[in-house]
Amino acid sequence: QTAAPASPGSSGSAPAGSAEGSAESGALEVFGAFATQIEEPWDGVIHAALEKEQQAGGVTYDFTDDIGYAGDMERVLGEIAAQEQPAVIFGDAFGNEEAVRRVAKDYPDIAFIFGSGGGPADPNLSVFDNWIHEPAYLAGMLAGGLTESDVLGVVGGFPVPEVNRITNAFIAGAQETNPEVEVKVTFINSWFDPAAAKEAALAQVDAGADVLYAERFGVIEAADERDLLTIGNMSDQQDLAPENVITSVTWNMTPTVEYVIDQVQAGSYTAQDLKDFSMVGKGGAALAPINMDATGGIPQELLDQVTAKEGAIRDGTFRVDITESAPPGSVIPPSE
Amino acid sequence: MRRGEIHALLGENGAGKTTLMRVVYGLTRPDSGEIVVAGRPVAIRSPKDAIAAGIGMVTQHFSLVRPMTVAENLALGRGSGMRLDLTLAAAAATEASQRLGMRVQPSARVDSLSIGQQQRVEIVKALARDCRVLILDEPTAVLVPQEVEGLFSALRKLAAQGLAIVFISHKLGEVLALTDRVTVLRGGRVEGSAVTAAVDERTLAELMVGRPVVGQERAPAVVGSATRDPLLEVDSLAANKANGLPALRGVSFRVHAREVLGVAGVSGNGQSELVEVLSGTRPLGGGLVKVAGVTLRGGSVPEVIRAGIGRIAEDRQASVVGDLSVAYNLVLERIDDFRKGGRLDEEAIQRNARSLIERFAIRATPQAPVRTLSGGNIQKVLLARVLAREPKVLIVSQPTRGLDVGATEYVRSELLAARERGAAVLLVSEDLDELLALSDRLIVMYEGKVVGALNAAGADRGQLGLLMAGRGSAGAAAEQSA
Amino acid sequence: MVIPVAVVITFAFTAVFVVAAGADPFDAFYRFLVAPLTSPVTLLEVLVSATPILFTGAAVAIAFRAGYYNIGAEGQLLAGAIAAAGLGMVVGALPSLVALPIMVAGGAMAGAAWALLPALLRVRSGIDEVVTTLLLNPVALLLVNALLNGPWRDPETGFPESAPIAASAELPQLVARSRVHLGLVLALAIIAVAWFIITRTSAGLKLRAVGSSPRAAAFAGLDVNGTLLRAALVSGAIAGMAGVSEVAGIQDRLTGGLSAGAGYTGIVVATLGGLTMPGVAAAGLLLGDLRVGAGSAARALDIPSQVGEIVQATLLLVTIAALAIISRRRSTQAGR
Amino acid sequence: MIAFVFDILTATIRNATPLALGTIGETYAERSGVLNLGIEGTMYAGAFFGFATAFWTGSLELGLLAAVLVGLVAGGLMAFLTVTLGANQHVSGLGLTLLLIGVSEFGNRLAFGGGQSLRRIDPYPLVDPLELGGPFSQYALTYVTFLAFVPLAWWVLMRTRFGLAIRAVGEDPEAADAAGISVFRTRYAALMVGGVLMAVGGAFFTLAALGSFTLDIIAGRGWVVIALVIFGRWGIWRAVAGALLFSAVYSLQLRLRVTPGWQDVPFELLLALPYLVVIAALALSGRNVAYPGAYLKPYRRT
Ligand SMILES: Nc1ncnc2c1ncn2[C@@H]1O[C@H](COP(=O)(O)OP(=O)(O)OP(=O)(O)O)[C@@H](O)[C@H]1O
Ligand SMILES: Nc1ncnc2c1ncn2[C@@H]1O[C@H](COP(=O)(O)OP(=O)(O)OP(=O)(O)O)[C@@H](O)[C@H]1O
Ligand SMILES: [Mg+2]
Ligand SMILES: [Mg+2]
Repeated sequence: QTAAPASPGSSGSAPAGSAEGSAESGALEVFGAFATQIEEPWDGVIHAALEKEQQAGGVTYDFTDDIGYAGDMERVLGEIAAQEQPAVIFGDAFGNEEAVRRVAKDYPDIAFIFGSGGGPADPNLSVFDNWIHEPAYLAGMLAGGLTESDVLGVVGGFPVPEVNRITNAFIAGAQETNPEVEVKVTFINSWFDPAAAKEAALAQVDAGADVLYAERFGVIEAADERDLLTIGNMSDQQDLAPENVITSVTWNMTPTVEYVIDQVQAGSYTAQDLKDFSMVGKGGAALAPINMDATGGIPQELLDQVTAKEGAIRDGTFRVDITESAPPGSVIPPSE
Repeated sequence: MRRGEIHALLGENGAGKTTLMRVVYGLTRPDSGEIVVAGRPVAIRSPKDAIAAGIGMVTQHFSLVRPMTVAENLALGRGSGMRLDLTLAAAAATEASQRLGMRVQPSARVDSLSIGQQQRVEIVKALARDCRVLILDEPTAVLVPQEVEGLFSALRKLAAQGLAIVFISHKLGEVLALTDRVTVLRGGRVEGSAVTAAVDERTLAELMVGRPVVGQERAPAVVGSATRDPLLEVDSLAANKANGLPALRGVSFRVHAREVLGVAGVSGNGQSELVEVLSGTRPLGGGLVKVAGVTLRGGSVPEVIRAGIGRIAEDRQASVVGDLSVAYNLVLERIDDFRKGGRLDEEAIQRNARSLIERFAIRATPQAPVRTLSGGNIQKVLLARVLAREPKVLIVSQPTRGLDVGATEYVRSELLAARERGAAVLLVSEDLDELLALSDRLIVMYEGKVVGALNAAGADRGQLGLLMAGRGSAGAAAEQSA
Repeated sequence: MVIPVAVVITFAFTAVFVVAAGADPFDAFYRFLVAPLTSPVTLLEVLVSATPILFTGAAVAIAFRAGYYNIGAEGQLLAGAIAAAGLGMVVGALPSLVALPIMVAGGAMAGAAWALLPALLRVRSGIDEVVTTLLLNPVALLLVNALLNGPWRDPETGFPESAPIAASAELPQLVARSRVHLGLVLALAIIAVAWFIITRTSAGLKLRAVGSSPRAAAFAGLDVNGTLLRAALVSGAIAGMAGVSEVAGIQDRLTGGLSAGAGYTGIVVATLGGLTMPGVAAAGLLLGDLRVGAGSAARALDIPSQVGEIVQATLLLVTIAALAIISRRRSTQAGR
Repeated sequence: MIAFVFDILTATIRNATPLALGTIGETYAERSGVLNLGIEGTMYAGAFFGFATAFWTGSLELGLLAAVLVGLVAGGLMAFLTVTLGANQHVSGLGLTLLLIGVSEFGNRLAFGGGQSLRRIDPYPLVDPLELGGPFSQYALTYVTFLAFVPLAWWVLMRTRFGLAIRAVGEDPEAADAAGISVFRTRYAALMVGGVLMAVGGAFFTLAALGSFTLDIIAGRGWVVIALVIFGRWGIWRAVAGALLFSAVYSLQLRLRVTPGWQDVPFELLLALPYLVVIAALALSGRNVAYPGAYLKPYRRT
């Protein structure tokens, strides 16, 4: 609720984040500040993109993870800003929204790029989110077309907007290819706990589901065990069960990262909503290559339908609805 | 110690009897010295070594795992291989109990047994391991007279079989009756050793204490006290045991000012429950209790204390908070009297402690945690706590169990002094000598009823024994006068 | 005395991890333990970190002291947090001087209410409180989640957090440009009052008697069940205030992650402090120091955050071992 | 309906497996007089090191062996702290949990680089030796747990000299010592055996149920076990019955949540059911739990 601590010695020093500052040292300093450990898929995507950027050259990348939600974000972020003085800080603000905004305000010369449900804040806080509802819709189309029982299952962590909108998009996509389809949705109330996710998936299978959307770890394992089709999330997860994973709904932070770094290097950075860079149009979201070896194969007709829809999304002729309310445990097809 | 000898180890509380025997049994590490068994020095580092050397010990507070059966206790630390052979253990128990001449039930859980039976289990346990030396630490302190007789004959039998037995007791009469030789400890040193037949009670007592010992002086019973108003009236009292079965069935008696009423009986016949009801720790199952004319509702300690009852319970350890200081324990029953505004009046508490420590000759500082005190001093703390309030009625249970001669003498004199000051004293004890020495009148309890009442002066032990065993009747006159 | 020795031993044990992670162990330890105490900014942050565990440590110590094993401080904290958020959203019209006492009282009552069922089951029916208090912790968290996913979801972000509490319901900061808030004073005041009550009043003497020997206490006429009940409820109330402190002092709203196990850490604080109030204060500050140190050491040394956890855990174990050895030596010396 | 019941039964047995292993492990520890709050960490470390070993060696059996070793080390460490040093059991256990989770996560980071993609092995498959299907289709480890470990654990505890010694040192170490039992050695053994069972319970997740390791994989199940052991009053069968009860309600609520008609019930309430049912069962089953006599007390000869 108050200003972030600024270490006394640092306030007078030149902002390292300015374009000139980094030009001297040769590489732009980028920092990652993550609430969870980087093994968590969401922050893992951001981390992976930043690592890739470092390997490509041009930036140096360092990170701190597992900061948590219990009030440490403000201190840690403040220390990073004051002591490391990076040009850019990436991270996620969910659950730490105010803390991030307060620190960002205190260090106007550093670009803060944070995952957030709120808007950007001048002069330096930009926001992004994983807008992967479009590939989720396509995945739903596939699932709806492939199910034989007309029952699908989705297992998610918490009913937060990010998860709700991909779930709702998945349901909408499934309903497009299969008006009869029923979708079972279970939230396991945890970001991890793969054992719970697997059991939730098995409960859905017991209730008739035969294609599963794995928002969380654990679901693909259930599909593998019961030899059912499944759809991965966040990254391409086909290697986890090569015969069962049809495709994955993937998020890619590289477009966002590259755009921001270009701007900062050019000295033209401003606070903005980076939403578009996480969508299909700019390559920030995609359906992973469809696995033609998946058990039972995939009908060409269905493939064509999906490909056509993907094209429509790309050229803007089709917009996937964004619905952020939590879906119920069973979405039943509207009677008549 | 010789084969077939029963050897008494005597000494005041804290003389080191238990410590010495714990060293012999491997429970305490000696700083120096040597233990020789059958001519060979043995290194005893743990009870395992002692057992291997043929030493068995029955500790003061038994070493039995209470929630387990007798057979399981016997099997503990015995046998070989994986399997737990309880039938073998049961057979060993039966065999050893035959040697002892006393029955034990191998399948019974230890905590369902009486103290006397538990002691038998301890002895059987030692015998079943073929011990050649058997140490018994105050075995009679917890037994009723009949049980003591039984134990003695069993011990004589074992000695005849060639066992060497160490017998620790504070009761000089027992030592004289049972043992062949005596060793007296004082302050951790051997004060002397003698053939039992060559000494008498007085010499032993003086050897132990290091000074002459005097007996109790008791004022004669107040003539006609029975005609005065009684301080404690108990009418048709009923109460249940913890398991819901009746423990007291219509107990009636009165205790007057300046009177000690002794309650005799074999343990388990309702005396404990009687004491608990009168102490406020057990609900009244029926009947009437009046203190100085005021009727009690029962089942509440504060009510009982307010009515003017002072209580010395059988279980000393459960009456004090070991972690708290002597000073705090001395005010535990009336903490709220020692307040100054919102806070404890520490000064008054310390003052109270210092004066009581002096008056009752407690060997401790006010700050010492009570758990560091010896049994005798804990008993003095309890006496001080209760007597400081000058209660009208005193409920006392087994007041001298486990205490040495000096401490016993002291506690008894304090009880008599309370009587002199006009208190009514109800004394429950399993020690007949104590009952006869202190009481004006006696009642005998059997199966939750008062089966007899008699004047203590001139009471016949034989008759008492019969009454305690539930046979015979006595004292119609005394009963009426009560 | 204990702490320096424990530090040296911990150092020896954990140096291998620090070296494995590629850092200089001496530097690492300086940063873990000493560095947070060297600047005013981080020193204040130590106090911020210590605040919730000072509350829960005191709560647990009081209950344990009475012989009531309250393992449920976590759930009670969350109950207090719920109350604080609920009240904080409606007291906006009131001045702080009125609003804050309402918040604190409400949180304390909610914590006590969450502690009530196990306490009643214990004194009325002899049902073990360890099981009941422990199992109610996840239930409390589920209640928080149910509120945040349901009626209290922040309408603005849609994220499962409550709307912010009113400004007048926020605990004021104590030092300009730091996050130290009135909750710290409240925690220390409670520790002081608890110390006074336990050591200086008749109620405290009764509590100690009941805690160390319930049989003797009952024999002396003390109200054992009443004392247990009161201790359990006071413990719950103090843990509830920890929830108020975090909501009104740090988060300004109810969030699912606001505790980070402060209720469980309270057990460590209480036992490490020997169940005494000065001990609780010292242990709480030590753990606060470690938390701040671990957070910045990992980043400054560029080692994974888990190394910080390993060092913290080892230090804890070594300290408790050292305390055990010392108390044993003391008792054998006393015996001679 | 029959199918529904069978599904729940199948899931109940499956989900109860790690809980059952944990409860018998914890029962051994507590019967010997030591509350082992290190269980959550021991299960976690068993899950991680079991997985990592299986991943590197390609052998599930070696993975299991690694979990066994982890259990021995964790139990031994707990014993060193609480038995040899006599340190406070609450803090020792909680500290051990923190330490083992930290070491496992550090190992995970070092070994697998903290990437977002998961490593997976081929886990133990479901088996159905009697070919009866339904509830009989279970992991081999589940079969072994319920048909071998549980009865064996009961037999060892109640019918062998070792078990008698464990119960005796937990009930009355002085008496056990006087009977010639080494209290230290017995407690070490009980804690190490218990640690093995806990760690194998953790490895069940990575080696059988999932074939992969992720953070927070135990997710508080160790704490549930602590409650279940007391719920079971330190009896093997009763503790396992507690695990089955918890698991049955857990499996039931997962199915209710995707049953049409139940969507109006907040799912958080259904998630809370297993905890509430255990509390209710305890409240109904009666009073006055008799803790092992030497619970939480270190032993020293005086
Ligand atoms: N572990 C110990 N630490 C300190 N002092 C001890 C310890 N054990 C015994 N003592 C002390 O040693 C002395 C001898 O105690 P011991 O128990 O052997 O006496 P005792 O002769 O058996 O007395 P009693 O007749 O009361 O049983 C006592 O003063 C006692 O307080
Ligand atoms: N193989 C078995 N299958 C089913 N029941 C058994 C088996 N072996 C023993 N039992 C019974 O199960 C009952 C419960 O055993 P349990 O493990 O709960 O005892 P316990 O609780 O450990 O013992 P205690 O009551 O001393 O604590 C015992 O009475 C025993 O007779
Ligand atoms: Mg003694
Ligand atoms: Mg003695």
